Amino acid sequence: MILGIVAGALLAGMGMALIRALRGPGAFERVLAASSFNIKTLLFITVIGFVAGSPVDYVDISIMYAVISFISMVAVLRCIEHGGFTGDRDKEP
Amino acid sequence: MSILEVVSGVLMLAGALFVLTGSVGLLRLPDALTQVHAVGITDTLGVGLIILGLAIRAGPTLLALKLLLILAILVLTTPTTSHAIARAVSRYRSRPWKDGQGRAP
Amino acid sequence: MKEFLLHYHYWVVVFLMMTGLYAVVASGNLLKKVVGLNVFQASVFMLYISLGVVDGGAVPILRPEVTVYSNPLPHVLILTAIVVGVATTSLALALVVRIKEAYGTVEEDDIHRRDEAE
Amino acid sequence: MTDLVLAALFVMMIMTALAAIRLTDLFAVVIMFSIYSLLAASMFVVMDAVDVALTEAAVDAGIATILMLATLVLTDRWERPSARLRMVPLAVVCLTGAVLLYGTLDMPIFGDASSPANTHLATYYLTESPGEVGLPNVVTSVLASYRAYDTLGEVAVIFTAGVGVLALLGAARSGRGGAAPMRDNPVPRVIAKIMIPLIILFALYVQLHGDFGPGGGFQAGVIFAAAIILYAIVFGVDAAAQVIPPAGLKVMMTGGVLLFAGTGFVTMALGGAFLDYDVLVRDPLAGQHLGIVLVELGIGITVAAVVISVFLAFAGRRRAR
Repeated sequence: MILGIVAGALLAGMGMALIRALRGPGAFERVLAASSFNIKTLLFITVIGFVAGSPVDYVDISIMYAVISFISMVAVLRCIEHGGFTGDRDKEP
Repeated sequence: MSILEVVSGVLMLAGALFVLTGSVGLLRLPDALTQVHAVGITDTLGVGLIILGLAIRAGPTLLALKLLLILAILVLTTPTTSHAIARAVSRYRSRPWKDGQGRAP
Repeated sequence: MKEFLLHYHYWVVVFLMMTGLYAVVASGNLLKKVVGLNVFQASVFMLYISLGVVDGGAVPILRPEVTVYSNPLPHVLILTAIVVGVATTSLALALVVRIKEAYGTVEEDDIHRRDEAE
Repeated sequence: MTDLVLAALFVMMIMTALAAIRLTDLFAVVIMFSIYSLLAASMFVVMDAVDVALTEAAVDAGIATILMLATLVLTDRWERPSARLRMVPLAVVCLTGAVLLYGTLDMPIFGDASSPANTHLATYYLTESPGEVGLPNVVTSVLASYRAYDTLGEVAVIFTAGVGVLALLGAARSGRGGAAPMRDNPVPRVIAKIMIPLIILFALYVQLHGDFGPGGGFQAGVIFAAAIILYAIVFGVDAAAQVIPPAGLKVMMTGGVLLFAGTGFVTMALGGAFLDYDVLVRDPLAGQHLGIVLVELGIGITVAAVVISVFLAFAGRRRAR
């Protein structure tokens, strides 16, 4: 029961972060939304594992998500810096 | 219902509430710098509470240890990401949002 | 009608596939074509995995107290396909980088125009 | 419950996919693709495919996204809206979709245990593999033992793709001044120093625990490569090339494939069939286990080396003017 409520809340959080990522408007908003989305997805997987009854198999995936989400976010930020993806089109001259 | 179950349930529900609050903030606040305020803090706290709740539910097993490992990784990485994003915004975006500029699209 | 509704996940998968296909066919940007291919690919993976689901089945890791498992065969096929997919994607991306260096653009129309001009 | 979760994930996937083809900011498109892969991975989790979810999350949401970002840095961020008529592609896509939808009408319903896909071989693997291979994770048994020949082909494809990328972009050479380190941002540097050993440890765990839980050589190789990629991003490509020299990567790339194939030749020399591990040790089950560990090690080494060298090849390149 409680697991169901928590899973639902996380799913709603995923949805809200996704909507923010879709709307943008700028690159930074999308990056922030994606990072938040990753964390909520990871938690959602863990909770789903408990609901499914064999959480041990699912927890490894969650560790993986945490690691990969960190690495891809560092890569995204490096890319913003290195590639100069700082402005947005409407603000460019 | 044992005391541990109640504690784990309360922790998880509180965590879910924090995550929801942060998500609403992410959705409603106008720009990345303000959204970091909502998401950076509540995500770490909500994640911590939910994982603690799950770990109590799992009992003293290897599973609880793995959950605490996830918690340790997230406590290290989530604030780092938020900080790096906020720093990048403050460095590269010349005009932060000011009061009265209207709401998020 | 009920029979129809039980097939809805196929419709979603087909829709996602066609979204990817549209990006491949209609977009002029080579990088976007690669993204489209990957979207297409992921939806095909989903089709396979959905075929292996068994109602009430567990993860195919044998445990004494469980009797019903999902089908492991699609998992194996798709697991290797994902890794091979990223290998081919990296090859495509390397080609995109080389095209950018040779032509100065990754837009298909411009590349054709330059080819015809020469 | 499962149906509701699946429906919610499906809706999110459709939104993400549509956004990915609609946006003209390719940077946003790549971020959308990363989210799309994570959603697909969640979908695999809900559909009981934990091994696949592990791979999808590591490979598509991690490595493919990073490679696309690297390509983006070397090309342009904005897609030019093309002036072409879009009606023809739309018609083609609609027609193909209609044909596919017609085809799905004969497909088994979701979760049907008696569908043809779930009856013949699947039941054999699930009931016979404990006696023949003796590992709890059936996916690993099928991947590395029953279908090992197929997997050898896949590893060869990955190797070939790695060689292809190196031929196109050139192996990364140190001292050529690739992407510089993140000098001005101390926090990620410190955290990366803590995280990298943890990630490598986790990669080893996934590699060796793949017999009993989700994991195996493919996933472990990608995670190991991700740790090195993190090092390269934070401390610079040149520093990463010093940690793992490109010549060593080439040896690893070939060594993994050779270890896989060599295991097969050893089993042949011992009188068995190619990649039939029963003959490796006196006890067939122990032989199977030894063979699977060796083969998974070969997969892991090749995948890690290919992914690292592909990333270094991309990151060592400069933007064309």
